[in-house]
Amino acid sequence: MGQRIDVNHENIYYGDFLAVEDVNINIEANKVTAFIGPSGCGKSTVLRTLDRMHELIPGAHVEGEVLLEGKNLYDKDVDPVSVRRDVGMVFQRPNPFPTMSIRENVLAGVRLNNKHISKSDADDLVEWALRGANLWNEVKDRLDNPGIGLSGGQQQRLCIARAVAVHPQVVLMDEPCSALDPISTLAVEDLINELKDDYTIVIVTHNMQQAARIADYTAFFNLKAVGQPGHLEYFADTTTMFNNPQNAEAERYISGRFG
Amino acid sequence: MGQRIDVNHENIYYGDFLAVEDVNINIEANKVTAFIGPSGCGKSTVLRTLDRMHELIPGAHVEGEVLLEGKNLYDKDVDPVSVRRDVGMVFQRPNPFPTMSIRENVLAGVRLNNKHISKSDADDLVEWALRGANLWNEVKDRLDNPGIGLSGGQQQRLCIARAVAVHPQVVLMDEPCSALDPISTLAVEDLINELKDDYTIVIVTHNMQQAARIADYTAFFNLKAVGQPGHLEYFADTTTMFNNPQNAEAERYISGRFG
Amino acid sequence: ATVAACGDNTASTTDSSNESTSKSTPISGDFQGAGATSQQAAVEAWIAGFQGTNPNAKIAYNPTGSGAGVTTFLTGATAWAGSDKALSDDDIAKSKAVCASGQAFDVPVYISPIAIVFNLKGVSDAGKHINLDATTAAKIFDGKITTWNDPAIQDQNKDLKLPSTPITVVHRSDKSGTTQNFVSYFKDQAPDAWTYDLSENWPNEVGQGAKGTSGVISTVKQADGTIGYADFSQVGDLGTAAIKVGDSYNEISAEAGSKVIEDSKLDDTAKGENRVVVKINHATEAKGAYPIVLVSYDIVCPAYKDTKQAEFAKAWLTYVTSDEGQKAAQDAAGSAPLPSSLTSQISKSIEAIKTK
Amino acid sequence: MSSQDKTALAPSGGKTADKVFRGVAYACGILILVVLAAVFLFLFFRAWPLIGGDQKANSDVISSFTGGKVSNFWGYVLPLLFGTVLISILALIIAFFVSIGIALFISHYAPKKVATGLSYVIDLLAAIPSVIYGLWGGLILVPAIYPFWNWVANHLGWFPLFAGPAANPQRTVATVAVVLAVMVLPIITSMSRDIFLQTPTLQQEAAYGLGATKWEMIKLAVIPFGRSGIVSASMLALGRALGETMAVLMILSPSVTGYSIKILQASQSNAIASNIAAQYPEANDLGVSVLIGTGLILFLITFIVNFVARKITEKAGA
Amino acid sequence: MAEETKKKNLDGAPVIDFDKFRPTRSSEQYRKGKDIFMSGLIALAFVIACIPLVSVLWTTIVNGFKRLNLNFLTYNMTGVVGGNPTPSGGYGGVLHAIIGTLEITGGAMLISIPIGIMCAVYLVEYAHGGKLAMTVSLLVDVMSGIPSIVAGLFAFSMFTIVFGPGTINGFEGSVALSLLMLPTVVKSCEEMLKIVPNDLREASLALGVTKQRTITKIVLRTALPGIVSGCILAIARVIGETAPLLMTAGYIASTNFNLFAGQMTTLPVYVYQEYSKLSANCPANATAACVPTIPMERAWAAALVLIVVVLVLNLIGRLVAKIFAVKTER
Ligand SMILES: Nc1ncnc2c1ncn2[C@@H]1O[C@H](COP(=O)(O)OP(=O)(O)OP(=O)(O)O)[C@@H](O)[C@H]1O
Ligand SMILES: Nc1ncnc2c1ncn2[C@@H]1O[C@H](COP(=O)(O)OP(=O)(O)OP(=O)(O)O)[C@@H](O)[C@H]1O
Ligand SMILES: [Mg+2]
Ligand SMILES: [Mg+2]
Ligand SMILES: O=P([O-])([O-])[O-]
Repeated sequence: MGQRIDVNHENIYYGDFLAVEDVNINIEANKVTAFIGPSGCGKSTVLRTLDRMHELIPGAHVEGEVLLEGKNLYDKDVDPVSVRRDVGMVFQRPNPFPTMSIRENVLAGVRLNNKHISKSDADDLVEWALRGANLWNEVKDRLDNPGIGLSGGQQQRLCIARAVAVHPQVVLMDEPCSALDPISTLAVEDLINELKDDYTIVIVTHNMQQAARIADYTAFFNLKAVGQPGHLEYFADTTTMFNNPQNAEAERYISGRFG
Repeated sequence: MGQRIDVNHENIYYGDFLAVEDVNINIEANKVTAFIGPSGCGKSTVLRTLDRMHELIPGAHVEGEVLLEGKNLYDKDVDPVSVRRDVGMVFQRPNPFPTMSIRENVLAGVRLNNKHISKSDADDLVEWALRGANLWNEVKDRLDNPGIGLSGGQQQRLCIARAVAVHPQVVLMDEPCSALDPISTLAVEDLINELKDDYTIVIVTHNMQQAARIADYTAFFNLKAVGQPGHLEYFADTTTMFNNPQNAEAERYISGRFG
Repeated sequence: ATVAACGDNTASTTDSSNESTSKSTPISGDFQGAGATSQQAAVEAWIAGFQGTNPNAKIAYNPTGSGAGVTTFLTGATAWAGSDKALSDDDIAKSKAVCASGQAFDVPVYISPIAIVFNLKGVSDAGKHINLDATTAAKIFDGKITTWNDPAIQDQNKDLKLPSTPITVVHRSDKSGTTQNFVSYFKDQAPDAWTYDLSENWPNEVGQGAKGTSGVISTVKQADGTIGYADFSQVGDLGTAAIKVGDSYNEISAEAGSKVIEDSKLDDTAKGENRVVVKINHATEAKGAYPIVLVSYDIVCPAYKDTKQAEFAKAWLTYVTSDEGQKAAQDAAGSAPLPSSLTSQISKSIEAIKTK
Repeated sequence: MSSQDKTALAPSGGKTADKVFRGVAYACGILILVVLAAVFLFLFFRAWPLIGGDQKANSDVISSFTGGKVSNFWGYVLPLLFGTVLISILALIIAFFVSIGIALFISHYAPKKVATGLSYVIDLLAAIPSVIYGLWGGLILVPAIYPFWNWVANHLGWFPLFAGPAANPQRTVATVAVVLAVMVLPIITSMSRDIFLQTPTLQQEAAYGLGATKWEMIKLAVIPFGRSGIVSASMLALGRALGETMAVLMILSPSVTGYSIKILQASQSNAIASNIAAQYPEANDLGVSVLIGTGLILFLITFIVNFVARKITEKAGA
Repeated sequence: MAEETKKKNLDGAPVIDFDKFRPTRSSEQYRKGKDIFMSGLIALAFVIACIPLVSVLWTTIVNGFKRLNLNFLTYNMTGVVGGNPTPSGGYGGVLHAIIGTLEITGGAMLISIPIGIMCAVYLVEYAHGGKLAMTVSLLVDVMSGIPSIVAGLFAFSMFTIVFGPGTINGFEGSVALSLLMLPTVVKSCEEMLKIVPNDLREASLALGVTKQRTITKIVLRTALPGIVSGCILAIARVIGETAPLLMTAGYIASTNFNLFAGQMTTLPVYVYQEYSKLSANCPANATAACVPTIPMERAWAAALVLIVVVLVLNLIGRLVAKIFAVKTER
């Protein structure tokens, strides 16, 4: 079962720069929640605070709470490492480990906890994850080739396979399909649909059709002006968001739809 | 006026690997031609041979002809540098020059070629290019800040501004919008529409709606199987391609449309 | 017209009077020498003294080592060479190509006693000497005697209470004239205990080697029970050995070193005109003589292609071997003065340098 | 917009500059070959009397170097070579792990300000001349380290490398190796730090995103990325250790000849470079030839070491 | 349609029991422990390394300060006899050695940095791993192993042959040092050029910029801070060389400004020579101003000066690197 996330009064800073202001959002378990909004409004920034990945950027810090199934991720006794194990992430740009084979890339996360998994378990897991990312047929004959030998689209699918292979509770995706072709995108969207039976999914996308297609809820972020902090403008279930938004900005943004 | 490109019997190799086979295509002057097709089919590869950028990859080579207004780009006496001055390129990943400010990035093409332009001409050029890329309002107050300080979407728009600032005859774009939000994408599409009055545009896109919206002609590349060379499956004007394709593969690909 | 050179300490500081030996016309120009490190401190004093009367002479001495000094001299790049050993026949032959006429010759300019230094708790730090005869010393340096309270040592030092501390021999690790002069004493005086060929390299693997006199001294200082050998001027507060000469044990001093040279003959195997090569009489029984000494030579040509060089060489040697020069060296380097028995020989050779 | 009236594919300016630049670059590449050939030929030419000269004179000279123990060239040079390699490898082993640790400390553990300060200190230390390390090693470290080595000799003496009794003063291979390790440490550290800092953020995020701890992230992303850099830094360091002259000269109590791995005892080993420095000033012409012959051997050994290292790097890269 | 694809997608995929891969308490404990342990080790490595490094610096500073004063910096060693003071009240100085060090190292820089950078440019930008390039870069590795003393012999013999026997001057030292510097410059520049993202080259070339301008204005410019620090490392590698300079540049007590004629003393050679003197003689009748330990004191003071010179060079390098740094902050 996936877990729910509640974000309360979250402010996010890069050093002194307040990048995102007062975010309050309830992300339902076993649903897909999409973040949309113009470039620079802080979608990626908010997403990264959900598994404390922003902490890797020197100076970045958060005020407020992020509750994962009621437990604040930012409590003193919480280990960011275990947060990130439960909350997986797929990035905008494909980032396979360059020295590893395709197979090793998929297994990288699992190996952290299980040094010695049997060859057959490993084989099964690799196949399962790669099929899920619609990559199996393309790479099954060259699992031992390096991961970076693949084309961009293939690489991104490999990264998705790698993320789901550790079977997290929540999966965060930052524009996972922006480097994918339609067929791969379709496969990934199907995978997302399938995964939500077990996990909670949060996805940043520029593609509103994609949001409309796969998300149960949609959060629209906005930005008053450049240099101003971004904020959560409007949050609603996807049907409402796209058919009958109760927010003028959101309506304006969505009606300019074309992608 | 833009110039036309004719590709005749082009085979493209990476070392011994035949990546793309026997491409024949006529790209009309002052039109937008879109390349679509599944990941790995060779769209980027073909695109890069149109301004000899593939030559930067050791071992990559081309057989066949690419005629720019009748003159073969691969003739012995042709300097790849002048080819690239006439045929501009925008890449998939934003790549502003990290040592340069926003302003210098836009002027890079002019300045690096050792052309001297007056400050006011330069200012005009910067404004014109940045407006065209829908970035002017966001950056006009910080033109002297470094280009890589911008968000991903802003960076890509800066790169587009940089490419058009040298006034090429042909502009090649490899998924230029894949990192852009809808509003920026719209602005870029408008820019493309505007540019085609003067230039020939070739664009690789994963987004079929985008192709349908902006392209006059569409080329569908395909790939029989992984490891096999890609090839140009079907080339038609965009209306035909999307409404009444005369090719089964293309139809199958396009009817799976969803993006 | 001389421009005050950058950073020079005004050279005319030697308190010596200017009336002596030097010629009426002062020497001027650039002159270079190279060779033995042992002479370095003395040469510094000589340069300062020489420039006192010849302020326009710029002299540089590069203490590269005797071998390199001679090699350089034989290329004609230097006016003179300093060397801890006399020229070989081969070198003499080669010198014909460099000298305007005749062949190079060597004269002794610097005599320095070589001390046996040691560091032993309760002895050296109490300022006491030990007495050694040639055979015992040779055995110590050959690793045959390994503790300080060995009867062979104890018997000669009845008034000292020697501990059982193991002896650590410290010797030069580089090729060295000091080494050769040191072991030649053993070879002459304790041939049974010291069977090695004469060489500038330390011949056995006993104890520890250290680079240069400075290396030997600092190594000896670093541990209890060490014994080594070094130029007298570098001894500092380390203990030194008194050496058995005849029936008495003579302590080291500059004058004691001079005495053995006084009691030595010229080496008649040294073939070539004008050469003054000392065959050290290690077997001397002269009263108060200290027999382990190093004799270092200056090597010059009897005629130079450039007369300026010849004038310089002549003036230089004249000054260096004069009482004044020897006194300067004694002050600066603690060396022993040239005995009067040699001076007439030396002046005769110097006179042979043609300056016309 | 201004009208475009340039002709297609007009020959571009700067073509000559392009050609000249390219030519200069090629020339500089080839110059490396020329210089190296010149060095090699010179060494060979100067060492020639060893092969083509009077063999009797050769063995006399070598005998004079070794007090008559050895009179042929190989008998002279091979123990030297053994000592050189022994010292350098010990130094590299000591320095390697410590350096990587410091590099990681700077790149991934220390707060940014501390890291900047530290890198600065490390860069500075890389520049401390060997003669100062020689002074420090010979005068400060040798007496200071004796109790430690003595302890090692007493407790680990069963291990052949540490066979006692520990020499006092400790002018031994072990002490020299420590000094050389200190000397090469900044080289490895600063090069690997630079590489570690270049690890793409994307790779590091990928590892963290999978729930890796910091150390696991380093193993997954930083080390693989930096591997070839680490190897080449180590080679640079090994090269420096193999060729180090002054520090060894000023600290080590050398042997005349012979092989030994007793690193805590004095006069057991000698190194080629410091031996040249010790013997050169007093050597005659033929003696210099012998010494240059040993230099040639050192040259060849660095060639082999670097060649092997290259192959390792290439394999890792593939 | 979607249903179909979905089925096809995981069709035949093995069923995975993910509980098997769940982290157990002990494995988590182990990993956490290992992380802490490794952090500890890394910090320890740092501490261990600090001991000798601090000791070297401390020793040099403490011993060096004793004689480091203006007099020491503004006089050379002419007219210094034994442990006696000079007329200016000092005990000789290092002015000539500072000048020699700067000139000789400067000469070596002028030779090796342009060649080194161009060689790196050749290797990274032009050669594309061809046979010649492989050989060149292999030989650069080999060259970095040339013992400094052999470099000295090489320069010595070259000058002997070209300019006649016994030639000794500062430039000869520069040549020897440049041989040692060159591989360091090439290797560090090569690393730095390799790190410049290919994206940037493509972006520039696609603007119709010639390769030469792309390299000089984009690639070298982007890599500049790295190149500067690489060159500083290379200078640092040679500024302290002693052995090769003993035979090529020689040793002289007076100041020589002419790099191309006459012997020149450098700081490391000065340190070594003073160390070799160890102590000066003070005859029995000497005044109290005669200091027998003066040579070692001068050696330490000169060592400190050498470190300070290096420090200043470093500062300059850093400043340059900072001015040209790739600005990443907004
Ligand atoms: N590492 C950083 N340091 C400082 N500021 C940053 C950093 N990353 C992002 N920002 C700033 O924070 C704000 C939000 O950026 P963010 O990347 O979250 O936007 P986004 O909505 O994901 O945009 P895009 O759609 O372009 O990815 C922007 O103003 C951006 O410039
Ligand atoms: N540098 C390269 N070296 C070797 N093979 C390459 C290289 N770049 C691409 N290829 C191969 O050439 C084929 C075509 O790749 P290309 O990148 O042109 O596809 P694409 O259609 O642009 O894919 P995408 O939509 O993922 O960008 C693929 O099989 C790819 O693996
Ligand atoms: Mg984003
Ligand atoms: Mg592509
Ligand atoms: O003067 P030395 O030959 O003993 O160095």
